[in-house]
Amino acid sequence: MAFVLICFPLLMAALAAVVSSNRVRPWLLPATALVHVATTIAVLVQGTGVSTGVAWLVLDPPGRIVLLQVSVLFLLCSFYAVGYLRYRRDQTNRVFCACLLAFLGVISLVTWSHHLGLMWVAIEASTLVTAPLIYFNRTQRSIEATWKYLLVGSVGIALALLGTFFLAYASLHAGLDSTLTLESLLEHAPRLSKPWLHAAFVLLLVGYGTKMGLAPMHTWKPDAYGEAPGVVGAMLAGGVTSSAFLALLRVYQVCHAAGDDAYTSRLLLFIGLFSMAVAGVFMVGQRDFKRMLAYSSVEHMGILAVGLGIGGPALFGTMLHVLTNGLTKGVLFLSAGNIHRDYGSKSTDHVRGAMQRLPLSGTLFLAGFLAITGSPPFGPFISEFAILNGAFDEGRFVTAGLFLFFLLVVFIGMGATVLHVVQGRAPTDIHRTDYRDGFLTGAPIVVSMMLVLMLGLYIPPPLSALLGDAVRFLENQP
Amino acid sequence: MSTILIHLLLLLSMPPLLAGVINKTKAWFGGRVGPPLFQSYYDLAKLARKRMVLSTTTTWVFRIGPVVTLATVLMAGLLVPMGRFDAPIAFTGDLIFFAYLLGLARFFTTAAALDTGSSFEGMGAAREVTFACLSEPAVFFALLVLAKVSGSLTLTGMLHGPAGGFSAATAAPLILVAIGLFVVLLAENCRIPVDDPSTHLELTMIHEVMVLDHSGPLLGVILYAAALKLFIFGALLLHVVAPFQTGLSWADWSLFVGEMIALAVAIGVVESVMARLLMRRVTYLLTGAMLFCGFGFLLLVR
Amino acid sequence: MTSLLDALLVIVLVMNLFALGTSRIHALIRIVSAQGALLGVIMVLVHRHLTIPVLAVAAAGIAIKGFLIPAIMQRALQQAYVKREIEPLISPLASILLGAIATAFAVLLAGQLPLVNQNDGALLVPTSIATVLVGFIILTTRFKALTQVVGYLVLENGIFVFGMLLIEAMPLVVEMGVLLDLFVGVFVISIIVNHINRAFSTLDTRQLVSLRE
Amino acid sequence: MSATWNILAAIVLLSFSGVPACLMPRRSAAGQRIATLLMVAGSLLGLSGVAASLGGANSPLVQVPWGLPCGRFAVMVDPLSALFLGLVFVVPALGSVYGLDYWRQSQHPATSRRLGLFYGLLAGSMAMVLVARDGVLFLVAWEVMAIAAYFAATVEDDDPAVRRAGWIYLVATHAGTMCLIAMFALWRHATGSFGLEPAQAMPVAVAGTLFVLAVTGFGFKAGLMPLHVWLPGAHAAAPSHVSAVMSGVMLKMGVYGIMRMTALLPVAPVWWGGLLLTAGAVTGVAGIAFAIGQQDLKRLLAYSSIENIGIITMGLGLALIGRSLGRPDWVALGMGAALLHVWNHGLFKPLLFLGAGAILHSTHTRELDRLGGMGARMPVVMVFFVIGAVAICGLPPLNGFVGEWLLYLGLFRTLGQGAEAGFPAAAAVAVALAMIGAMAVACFVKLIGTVFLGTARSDAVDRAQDPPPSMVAPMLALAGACVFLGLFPSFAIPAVENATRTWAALANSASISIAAIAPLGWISALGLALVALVGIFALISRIAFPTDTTARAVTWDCGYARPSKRMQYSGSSLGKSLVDLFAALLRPTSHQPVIHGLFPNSATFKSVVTDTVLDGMVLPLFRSAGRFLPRFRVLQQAQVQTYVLYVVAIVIVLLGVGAMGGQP
Repeated sequence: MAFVLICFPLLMAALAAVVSSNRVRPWLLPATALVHVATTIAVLVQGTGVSTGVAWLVLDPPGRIVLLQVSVLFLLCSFYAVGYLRYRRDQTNRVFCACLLAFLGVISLVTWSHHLGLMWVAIEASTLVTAPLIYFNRTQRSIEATWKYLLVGSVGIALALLGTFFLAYASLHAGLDSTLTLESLLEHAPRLSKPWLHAAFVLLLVGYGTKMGLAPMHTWKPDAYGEAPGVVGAMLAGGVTSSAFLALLRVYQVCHAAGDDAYTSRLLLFIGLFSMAVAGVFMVGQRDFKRMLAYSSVEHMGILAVGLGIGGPALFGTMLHVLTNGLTKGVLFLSAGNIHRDYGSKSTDHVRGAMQRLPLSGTLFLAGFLAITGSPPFGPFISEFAILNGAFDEGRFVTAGLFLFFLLVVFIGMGATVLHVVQGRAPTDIHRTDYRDGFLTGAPIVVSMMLVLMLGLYIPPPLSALLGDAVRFLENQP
Repeated sequence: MSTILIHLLLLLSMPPLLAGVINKTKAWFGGRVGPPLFQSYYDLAKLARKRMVLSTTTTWVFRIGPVVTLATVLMAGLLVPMGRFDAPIAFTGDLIFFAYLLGLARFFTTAAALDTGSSFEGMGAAREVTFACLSEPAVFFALLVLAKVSGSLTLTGMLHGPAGGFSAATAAPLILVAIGLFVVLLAENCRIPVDDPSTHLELTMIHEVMVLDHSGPLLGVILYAAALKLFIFGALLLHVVAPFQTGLSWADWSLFVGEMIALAVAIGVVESVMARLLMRRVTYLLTGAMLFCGFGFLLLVR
Repeated sequence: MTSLLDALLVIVLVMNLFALGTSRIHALIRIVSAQGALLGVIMVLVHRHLTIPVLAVAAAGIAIKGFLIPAIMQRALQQAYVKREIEPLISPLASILLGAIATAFAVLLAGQLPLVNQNDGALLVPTSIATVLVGFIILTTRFKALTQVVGYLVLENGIFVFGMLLIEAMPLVVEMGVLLDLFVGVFVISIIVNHINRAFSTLDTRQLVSLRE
Repeated sequence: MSATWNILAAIVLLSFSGVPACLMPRRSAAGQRIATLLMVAGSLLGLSGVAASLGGANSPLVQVPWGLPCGRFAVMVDPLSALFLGLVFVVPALGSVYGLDYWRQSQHPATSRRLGLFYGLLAGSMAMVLVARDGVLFLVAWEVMAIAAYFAATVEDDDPAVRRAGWIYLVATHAGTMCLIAMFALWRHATGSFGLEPAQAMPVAVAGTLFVLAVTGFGFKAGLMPLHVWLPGAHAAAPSHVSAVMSGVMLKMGVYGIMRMTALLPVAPVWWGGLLLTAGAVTGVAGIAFAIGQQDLKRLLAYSSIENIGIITMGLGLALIGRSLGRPDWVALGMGAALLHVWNHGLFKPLLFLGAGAILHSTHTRELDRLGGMGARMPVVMVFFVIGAVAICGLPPLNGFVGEWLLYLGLFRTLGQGAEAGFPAAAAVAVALAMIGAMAVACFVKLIGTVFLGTARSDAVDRAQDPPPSMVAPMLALAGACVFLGLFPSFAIPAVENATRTWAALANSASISIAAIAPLGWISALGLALVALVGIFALISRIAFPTDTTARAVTWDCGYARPSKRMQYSGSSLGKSLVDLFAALLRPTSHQPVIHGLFPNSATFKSVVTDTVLDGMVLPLFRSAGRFLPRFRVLQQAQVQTYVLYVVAIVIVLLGVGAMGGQP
């Protein structure tokens, strides 16, 4: 199973690198995605009994959730990519497809790895394979974006490595032989040396927070999301962030086992609320709607951090939010990509009346906005509301108040831009490109929107069971 | 039964007389002979015989205005007790019905005025509704005071006051209320110092200017309704300022008539000794009335 | 043995200061490659009982840090016609001072930290922290893209030093993965550097400011 | 049981009534007809359920397992919800009939289907809000309602003004939703579940917080001052039948929310009722004062809706005080007045909006000072409009009076008669109510006079004529209801009493009876007598002086040589004296012309009354925020060195934050 999930995409990536036809190559994406989703579902159905021989390749409930989310999102994006690349005949998509497939492979590795060093390797690898994707457009701006993505990301991830070493050192300090497998860390957690554990947590929070895009390590995010194609943006915002959050979950779990909840929650709440505030501030008057989406992603990483910081009763909502946020981000980025392609601009100076020009994409963009800002009856509402209830249960009323306030600020900042984009009469001076909403570029977004809506009205029992398992697992209950 | 008959009789017949009395008083002050006491009756009779001319711009609103006014004022008259006698109609909350009947009258009078499309009548309508916004609160403060002291929610009950008449403790509020009500009476019935019924300079008038275009019987109806309104307000005020009674039915009726005429004289005196206020001062006057009644209420419930 | 180790670590620290002092990128790359190679040697010294993993990792480290990466960067450097880091944010002298302060701070801090088995690798932790800080200094005060890559490498070296303490925590595969990531990372970055050079005809990152709020 | 199921079925029908049209070609009228048919059918079905549950017995709680971590699908219909449901099932259906010609598919191919879709969704979600018995379900229905209303109101988003109004609405309603989210989360925290069943015991502080959150959150929707900012713009921007539904029904959802929460909360300190009474008085007076200042037909109506919400709130406040002090009579009168006025306003305000729509439809202008003399051109609409105006002024013999009369009775009773203690502070509110009444008369006389009476002020009205039957019929129905409820109020009382009993969790709530305190028989009798009297007099004058034979002449022009239609008293001049009276509140801005010389050139005078809260406070605040916040962008100036520095900085900061907590 693990082999299929991890290596199959990598093999397909290699295949994509050798396939010569620019027209056939994109179809490798859906093919791989279908196999991957099928395997994922098989794994999930098979339940807990999945384990490889290796101690550090285990698929635990949080891993399942992220795996499921990434796999589904990738499936949708893969079909979209086929439709998208049809409009990009101008240049070869060899690197694009290969990297996208490799990306799927390494993310799957992240979800499986129970060895923090291995996990670090996988996440760093995911950074490296996504860099060429951001660079796909070959423009000066995309070079700049890629450069910043690589540099800031590498520095952050380097800190994560240092943090990982600190963690190992903490165990070494406890008189054990140093280890980095999750099981043994959890087992010996109470004996770990506190100072090293705390330092490790800070470094890992910053390091993986850089990959998640928590403020103030988010600086690469608007550039990368703004310059990358929509489908890449979707995978970054729905895949990379989730996997980095999974890594953070591991660390949180160790600290929780070590009884350091007070410490971790203080830091997580601080950085989470800070991220929400920064997102709100930078959204006000944002004229580039793809950068705006990047800030929305920052905000939601903040929400995840807050949920984790509240812990306990909020964990369910947090895990659910990983799913809902990932899917909704897919809707937003893909539809925004369509609008961008049609208008040839992503600035509200030129883009108006998208609902007239692109009834489907425009409507989906608007719906996605309502969903991501936590309006019922969409999925994110349920998850954010669950997090809020958790905050109340924990008696963190101030946090809850700030949480709601920032949500409102973000709603105002984001809404002004989104409505400006979709409403009104389309400008006549901007000539249309050849883009039209097609099946391949439309259907995936619709499906993903349907999923978001479903998660807001009905959560399938197996899924909620899985979420429950994840919460129990995170709280180290058998 | 007889009470009701006399009530109706007085209600229908007496009002024009008041106008006559007022004019006589003013004439006397002016050292003139003045029109005969019953001049108003003659005018009404003459108007009833005349043809009427309608403005080309008007609709049915213009014709329904005076009619509604008359109907409402008549009905209001049935709610107000005269002297110590109960009103023909009395039920809990009739005081509000009374106030809103007059509101209905105002609605249609002003609407009819606007129907002519003349700027002067619009002016009058605007003033009418504006001043009402100040006199209305005054009236309700007064009603609150009366309701509190009498402990009743019917006009009859609260105007007759508690069984033993108004106690001394309630004197101060009642005096304030009486002053306020008197001002409201002057304003509502368009007397000096608020309005000058005898002038013919349209710019300075309220009520007269609203009815410029009504002619013949409609005008008669309007004048009669106006007189009725004055009569009703007078009857209402008299309870506060002169709650006297002898116990003998005939004596009380004549007492009431006498008081009424005295009130008319008083109004005449006021009109003779005072000048019309500037229009914008009227708001101050009415605000004053409102404050009087409000203080009365405050004194009572503190 | 330990004295030798300490001596080597001191050399590493000195190399940091050299890296801060020189303004010629060519020399900078040399220094870093030498540092990388030296770390490979230190790795062997740290672990007296030599096991296969240690040797493998050390060899790989020397190969990648000492030869491959410098080669890549030299190529990038030849394509870009820049020889020296003009006008850094702070002058070389100032950065040397800063580096010295950082090193001193690291040593003092390490003195405060609860360390295990003080006897061997007494200098390991301070060296690692100092090197990380120096890496950050280079990253934040130099403007040429290649120089920043060097800064990143110095940072990486510092972490690598710390990693030596925990060889048994990191299985061979993982250790190799780390090195591989480093190599690929530098490779990709160099490609981007090339593109920057081609697109902007300069390596000065101060030109890369079109993406801003 | 069946009642609930009927209503649920009705909700489904209403919500999806617009869907078939979306599957049909843009210009075919069939879709719109189907939508209307579904609306009417669903409403009838729903009304059958309402009629069954108005009787007093609560229909059982229907629960359907719902796959959500929080909340269940739990619905129940009690007399309180039934009363509001009635409104939901009457007004939107009439509105959709009206829309057949007002927003004909063939004339609005681009927007009509979208409008139909969200119109139905709006109606359905409102009904859902009323039956929901679970916090999360309530929130979902609530937000669907808000969003649907947004899309229904902004169908004409080509127009910047519409977009602006819609945006303000969206922000306001979202702010309200945030308060409600906080409220329900706190509710669950306090009671342990989202279920909306009466809570047993609760700390007073928590209950107070819940109450304040409810008043704020629902106040945004209901339009309590100063949370009303979105209301005038949105109502002016929306298509008229949507305005009718928003003003007539959707605002009442806010009222319902406050009623429901106050009914569920166990404790009720006196200050709650006091707060509502004050808020109601302020809202009422300020609302009608702003209404007088308006020059836009629909904005004026919207402000008068705010005033009526104020009256309703007063009633609710009185009832709350009564509940706190254990006075069933105050509860009966206050709640009775509030509920009755909910219905009354739900009848005559849509009537007025539909009338305004008819005018807008035929003249394409909402400016009072461009209208005039419509009475001659649209006599039928004028009749309905006058009925609506008289009713909304609370004048007998129409329904508006009954509600206010009950409220007056209740307020007067707080004087405390004889032995029983009183609460005279509340009684003083009666004066505010009186003022509101007088100002309403001024406002609507101005409206009628400017729009229907006099002569035309512009050529906009030239082609105006009475609308087709499909637009007249709904107005007829509403006007008829107004007259009927005005003349036979006792017909509605039992339902109101039941609703009041469900609301008042008093021990002696069985003793609540409005009929016992308020002699409604007299009201009907005198109302009928008044109608008869007017009828007789009118008949006499009609017979004595038939209109056709009576002489005609121009209006007496006071000797002016050439009076022109522009010389009429305009709407602004009619309102001016009152606007000046309230200048401190309204802050009218007027532009005075300077006239000099013997023969001055034409000069213009113009005076505007903007919304003090919105244009005076909220928008400036937002603008300054919009200027201030972007200053932070200097933090992101594309220098990658700076970005790396941020990473270092945050590590240090986090270490500091971590150390602050005084870890062992």
